[in-house]
Amino acid sequence: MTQIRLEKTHALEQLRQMLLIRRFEEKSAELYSATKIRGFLHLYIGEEAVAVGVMANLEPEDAVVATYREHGQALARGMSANSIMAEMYGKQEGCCRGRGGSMHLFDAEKRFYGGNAIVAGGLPLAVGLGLADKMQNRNRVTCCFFGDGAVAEGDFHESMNLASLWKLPVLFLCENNLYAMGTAICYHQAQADIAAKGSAYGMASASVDGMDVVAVETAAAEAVAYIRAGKGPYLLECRTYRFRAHSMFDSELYRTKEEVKEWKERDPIVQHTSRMREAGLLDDQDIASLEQQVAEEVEAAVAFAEAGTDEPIEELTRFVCSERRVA
Amino acid sequence: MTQIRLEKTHALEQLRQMLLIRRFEEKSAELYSATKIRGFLHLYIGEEAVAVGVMANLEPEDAVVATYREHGQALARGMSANSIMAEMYGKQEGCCRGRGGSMHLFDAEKRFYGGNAIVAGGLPLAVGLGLADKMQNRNRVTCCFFGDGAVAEGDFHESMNLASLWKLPVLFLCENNLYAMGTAICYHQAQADIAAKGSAYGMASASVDGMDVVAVETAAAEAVAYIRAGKGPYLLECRTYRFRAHSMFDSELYRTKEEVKEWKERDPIVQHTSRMREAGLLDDQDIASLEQQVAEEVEAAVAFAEAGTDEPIEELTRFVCSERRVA
Amino acid sequence: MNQEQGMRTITYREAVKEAIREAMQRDERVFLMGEDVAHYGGCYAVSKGLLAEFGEERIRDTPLCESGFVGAGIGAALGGMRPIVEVMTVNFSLLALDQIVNSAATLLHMSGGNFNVPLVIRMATGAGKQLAAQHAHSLEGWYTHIPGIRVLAPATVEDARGMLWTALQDPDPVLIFENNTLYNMEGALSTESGAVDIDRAKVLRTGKDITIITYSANLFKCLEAAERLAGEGIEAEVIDLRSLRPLDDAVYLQSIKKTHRALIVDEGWRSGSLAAEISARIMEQGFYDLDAPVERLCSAEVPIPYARHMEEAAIPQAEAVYAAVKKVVQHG
Amino acid sequence: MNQEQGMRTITYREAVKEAIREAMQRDERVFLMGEDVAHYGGCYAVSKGLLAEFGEERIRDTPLCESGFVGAGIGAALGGMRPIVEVMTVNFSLLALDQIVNSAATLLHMSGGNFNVPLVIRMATGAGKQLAAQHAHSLEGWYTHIPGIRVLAPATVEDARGMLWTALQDPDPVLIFENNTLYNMEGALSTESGAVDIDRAKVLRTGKDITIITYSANLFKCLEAAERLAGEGIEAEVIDLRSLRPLDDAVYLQSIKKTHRALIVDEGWRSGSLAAEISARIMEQGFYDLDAPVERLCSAEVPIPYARHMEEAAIPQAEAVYAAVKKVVQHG
Ligand SMILES: Cc1ncc(C[n+]2csc(CCOP(=O)(O)OP(=O)(O)O)c2C)c(N)n1
Ligand SMILES: Cc1ncc(C[n+]2csc(CCOP(=O)(O)OP(=O)(O)O)c2C)c(N)n1
Ligand SMILES: [Mg+2]
Ligand SMILES: [Mg+2]
Repeated sequence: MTQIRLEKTHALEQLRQMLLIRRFEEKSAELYSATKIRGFLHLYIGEEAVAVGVMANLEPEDAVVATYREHGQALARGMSANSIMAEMYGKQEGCCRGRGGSMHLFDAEKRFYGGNAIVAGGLPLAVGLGLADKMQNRNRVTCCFFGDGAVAEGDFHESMNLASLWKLPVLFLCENNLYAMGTAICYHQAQADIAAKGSAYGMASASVDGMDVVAVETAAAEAVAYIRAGKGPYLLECRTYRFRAHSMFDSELYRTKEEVKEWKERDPIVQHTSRMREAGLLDDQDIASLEQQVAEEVEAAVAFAEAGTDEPIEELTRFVCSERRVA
Repeated sequence: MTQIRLEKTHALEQLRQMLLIRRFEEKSAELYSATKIRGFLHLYIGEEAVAVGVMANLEPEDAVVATYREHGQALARGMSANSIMAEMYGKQEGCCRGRGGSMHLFDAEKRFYGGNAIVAGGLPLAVGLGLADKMQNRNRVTCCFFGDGAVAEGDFHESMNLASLWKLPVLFLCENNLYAMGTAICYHQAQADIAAKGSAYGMASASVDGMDVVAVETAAAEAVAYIRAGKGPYLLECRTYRFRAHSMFDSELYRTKEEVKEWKERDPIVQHTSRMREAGLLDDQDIASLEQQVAEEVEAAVAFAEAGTDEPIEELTRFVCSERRVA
Repeated sequence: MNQEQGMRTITYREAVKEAIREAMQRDERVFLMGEDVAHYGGCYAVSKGLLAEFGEERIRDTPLCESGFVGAGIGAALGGMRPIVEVMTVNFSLLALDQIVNSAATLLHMSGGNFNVPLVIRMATGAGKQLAAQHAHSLEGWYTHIPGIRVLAPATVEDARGMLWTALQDPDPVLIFENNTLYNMEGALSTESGAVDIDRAKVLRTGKDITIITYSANLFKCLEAAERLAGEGIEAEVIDLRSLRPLDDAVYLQSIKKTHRALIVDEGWRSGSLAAEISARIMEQGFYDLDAPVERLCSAEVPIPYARHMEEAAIPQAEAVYAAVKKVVQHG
Repeated sequence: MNQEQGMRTITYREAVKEAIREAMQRDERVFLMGEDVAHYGGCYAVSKGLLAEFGEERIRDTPLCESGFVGAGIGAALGGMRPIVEVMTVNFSLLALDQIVNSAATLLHMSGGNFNVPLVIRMATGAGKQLAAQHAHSLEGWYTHIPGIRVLAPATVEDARGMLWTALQDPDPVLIFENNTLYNMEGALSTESGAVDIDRAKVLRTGKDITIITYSANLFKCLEAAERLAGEGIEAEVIDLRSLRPLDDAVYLQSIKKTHRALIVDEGWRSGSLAAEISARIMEQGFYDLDAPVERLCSAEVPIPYARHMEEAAIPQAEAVYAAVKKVVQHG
C-alpha cells in the first residue's frame, strides 16, 4: 500500500484544489442564474475529494476521460479556470472556443479527453486510449470517470470486458453518488455493489470513501501502481454524494432533505480541514490565505470570460473536418 | 430438485426430438449444397440436447426467443418441420412466407419470437415479454436463447440488469459452445465462467452439461420452477459444442480436428441412446422405428417445400405495415 | 382564440401530459417507461405528477440502458402491452437504434406477418437551448428513411394532445418527436380535444405565391416569416407536415400547383435531410408545376455548438426563412 | 484489359486485403480490429492469412461488442494509432452508431479543434446473397447525413485497392462501404496501383442522352443497362460517385448540362435516400439544364426479404435501370 502523504505542502494543495472547485462552481451557479452561463450545468459540489484524490496520482503523460459533470475533473487535472469559465460563457477564448460549454471541456495539452454527455460513452474511448498505449509500449494510465448510472449501460460492460481481456492500462473510476439523475441506485442496479462487478470481468477492484480525499488518493495510488505494473485495468468505486441538484432544472423530488443533510456532514472539504487542523498542519491564517487565493482565481476567470470575444459566425463550420489531409 | 424423468415414453420422445433435429439439419446441409437453401445456414448439430432438454419444461403459453441457429429450438418447440423447410426454400408456405429464411423462424401460435440474427438482440425482447407477463399477472416464462458470444454484447448486460431489477419471469439460456463464430471464448471473455456472471446482477444461475439431455432437462426444470415461483429471472449456462462449421462458409481455421473429435465422443444422441439401452428402455427395433419416423418427417418436409409456391412479387411490401389501424 | 367558447390555454408540456394521462386511464395495457420519468418527473417535466397518480409499475423508471429498455418496450408490445417509451433526447436514441431498426421496424415483415409491434416511442429533439453537440440534434428526418415505422412531429398543442392516442391505436411502431423548445409554448385547445388524425398534412396559412413546407418548431418561424412577407405583398402558404413518415404528398403537391414555388424548412442537417426527400418528390411529381427550383432551408452541417450565437446561426431562423422566400420568389 | 502491359487480374476481396497488408507494412500505427478478423480469417475472408503475417496484436479479434470496439477504435485513434475497424455488416453498425455519430464525427468540432479522430471503419453492405432483413441493408447513404465523417464506396478493384491508404491519411473518420456481392468480382489492376484520390466522382462511360449517377455494385448494373441502351441508340453517361460524403457535385452537374436528363440509381430505400439528396441538389443547381424531371431508382421500402425472387425484386436491377432510362428519355 502506497503511503499516505499527509505532509503539509501536499495536504494544503489538495485542500486548495477542492476549495477551488467548490468556489468555482458556486460562482458558476450564480452566473447561471444571471444567464451568463446556459445549457446544462452539472455541479460537482460535494464530490471534490474524488477528482482531487485521483488526479494526484496521474502524470502529465497519462490521459483523462471525463463526464459531463467534469468541472472538478478538469480543474483537478490542471486545466485553467480561465479557459473553463470562458468556455461556459461560450467565448472564443474557452477551451473549446465556445463550441462545447459546461458538458464538453477538452484540453489536448493536458490529455483531457472530454467532457462526454453520452452517459458511459467515454468508456470505450478510454479502452482505445489504453490500447494505443499498450500497443506503443508506453507506460501510461488512462483514467476514465463515470457515474453509478453509467454502470447500467452496455458500454460499461463492453468496455470492462475489452480492457480486462486485453490487460489494458485503464483506471475505471466510478463516482457512485447513489443517483443517476433522479433515479436512486436501488431503481437502476439489480445488484448495487459496484466494485463487486469487477469479478464478472476478472478485473481487480476496490471501493473507497469518496468523501475523504486522503482515502481516495491512497486507493487510487494502489490502483495506479497496479496498472503501471502492467497487471491490467482496475475498477475503483468512490462512494460519494452530490450536494446540489442534478442540473439547474432539477426540483429534487427523489431524495429527502435529511439525506442531503446527513451527507453534508461528511463534506470533504470540512473533513480534510479538520484533519489537517488536528494534525497541526493548518491554521486560520492558512485557510484565509487559501480562500483568498482561490477567490482571486475565480474572479480572474470571470473577468477573463467577461472580456472574451465571440467566435465569428464565419467560423461556424470550422472544425467539422480537419483542415489538412496528411495525418 | 425436480425429478429426472427417465421413463420410457418421455426418454424416447426426447431421443426422437434430438434425432429429428439431427436428420433435419443433415438434410438441410445437403440441400444447401444443392442450392435449394441459400443465405446463411447455421447448424445446431451437436447441441440438440440443449433445446430438447429445455423445451420439455415449457408450457404452450410460455414464450421462446431464439437465435439465428434456431432450427433445433424451433423443432423442439413444436414448430412443424414442413413450415421450417418451406421457409428455407423461400416459399409462401414457410413459417414467414419466405421472408425470413433459416435465421428468422417465427410462429405466433407457438409463441416463438424468432429467429434473431442480431447477436444478443433478442435479450431485451425477452425482458419485455417477461415484463408484459408480470404486469398482466400471468404466470408464464419467457425462455431466451443466446450464445457465449452474445455475452460480450451490451444488450446482455442491460437485459440481465433489467430482468433482475424488475424480477421478471425470464430464463436466460446460454448455449455456451466455446466459440463465437471463429473466436474462442478465451479471446472474447475476460472471465469465461458465464454462470458466474449472474452474481453481478444478483441473478440466480447455474451451469450444466449441455451434451446430456437429462441433465439439461433437470437443470432447466429447477430454473423454471424458480421462475414460476415468482423469484425472478434465472441464468442457465449449457456447456455444449457445435460439431459443424459456424455456417456454410467457414473453413474452421480456429479449432483443431482433435478438439472436434473429442467433443463428438460426447454426442448427445449417442449418450442418451446408450443410457436408455443400459436402462433397458431402448432396443434396436425402437431405434430403427424412430429413425424411420424421423426420416419420413424430414422427407415429407422436403416434399412440402418442393411443392411450395413463390409469394407473388406484388406481395413484396405486404407486412411492412399492418393492414389495419385499430390494435 | 382562447377567448372562444370551449377553448382553453395550455402548454405543450401539459398537453403531452394530458395525453399520457388519458391513455393510461383508457387502456390499462398502456404504461410509460424511460429514464427518470417517475421519481424525477421526466427530464422535461412532462410526466411530473403521474407517478403519484399511477404508481411505479405503470410510470416506470428505467436504468440508463437505451437499447435495453427500448428493446423491452418492443417485447412488452409483443406481449400484449401498449408501452409508451420515452427516450430523453434523440441523440441518445442512437444507442437504441439497432432495436428500433433491426427489431421494431423489421419484425412484422421478417416474420411474414406473425408479429406486429404496437409500440410508441417519444423523444425530445432539436436545438435552441444551448445543449450542444450531444443533446441538440434533429434526427427525426433521418428516421423517416426506415420502412416499418411511422414518424410524427406534433407542432401544435392540439397535436401534442391528440397524436398520442392515435399512435397508440396503431398496430406498428410510432415515433413521436417533441421539439424541446415547444414544451413551454402555450396554445389554445378545445375543451373537447381528443385524438387527431395522423395521416394528413395541414395548411396552416393559405397563400398564392409560394408554398412553405415545414414541421414542428420551425412551423412558428415560418408563420412569423409569412406574416412579415405578407406585409410586403408576398402571400406564403404554410404547410405543417405533421406526419414525417409516411409523408402526405398530396397536400404540398396540390399547393404547388397553385403557387408554383416551394421552400422546405427543416432543422435536420441539409445533406440527406427530409427536405431533400420532399424536394426530390416535387421533382418527380410536380416538376412541370414549378416556376423556380425548390429551395431548402436546413441546419448547417455542423454538430450543434454551445454558444448561443453559433447555435442560432446553425439552425433555421425566421429571418432566414424570409430571405429564402425572397430568393425563390425573385427567381425565374 | 488484363492482357495489357503491367496489368493483372485480381478479385475485389484480394484488392482489399492487399490494401490492408500494404497499410500495415507502411505504417506501424495501423492495425485491423473487428469480429473474427484474425483466427477466423474475416467473415468475408478479406483478412484471411493476415494473422500469420502480422500477429494477434495487429490483426485483432474482438468480442461481439460493436459499440465497445468501434469506440475503442476512436480512442486508439486519439491515442496516436491508425486503426482500421471492421464491422461485419452495416446492419450491425447500428449498435455502434452512438459512438460513430456522437463521438467520432463530433469530437473535433465539439472540442474546438482539440482532438481529431483518424479512424477508418470498413463495413460490408448490400443485398444479393439472400441474407435477409438483418444482414442485407444498404445504409451507406444514410450515413452521409452525418457531418464530420467521410463516406466512401469503392466499386472497382482499383478503388478497393487504393482508397484505404488515402483514407488512412485522412485526419478524420472515414467509413468505407464494401458491397458484399463485389468480393468475388474480378477486375484488372495495374501492377503499379496504389493510393487513389477520394475526392472526385468519375465518368465511367460517356454519353449524351442521359446521366446515370450511381455507386458501388449498382455501377455494374448501370453499365450493363447502358450497353443495352446503346444498342437502341440511347447513349447514357454513367457516373461512379465513389465518395458519398462529401459529394462531388461538379461532375454530375457538368454532365447534366450536356445530357439534360438524369437517373440516380441507389440501393438504399427510396425515401430519404442519397438519391433524394442528389435529386435535390440537381433541383437547386441544375434546374434550368433539365429537359425532364430527374428520376430515382432505389430499393423498395421493405426490410430485405430472404427469398431470392423477392430479394431481387426489392433492389435495383439492370432491367429496371433500362426501363427507368427509357421513361426519362421519353419524357418532356
Ligand atoms: C446515453 C444517455 N442517456 C441519458 C442521458 C441523460 N442523463 C444525463 S446525466 C444522467 C444521469 C447519470 O447518472 P450518473 O452516471 O450516476 O452520473 P451523475 O450525474 O450522478 O454524476 C442522465 C440520465 C445522457 N446524457 N446520456
Ligand atoms: C450484432 C452482431 N454482430 C455480429 C454478428 C455476426 N455473427 C453472427 S453469429 C456470430 C457469433 C455468435 O456467437 P455465439 O453467440 O456464441 O453463438 P453461436 O454461433 O456459437 O451459436 C457472429 C459474430 C451478428 N449476427 N450480429
Ligand atoms: Mg450518479
Ligand atoms: Mg457460441
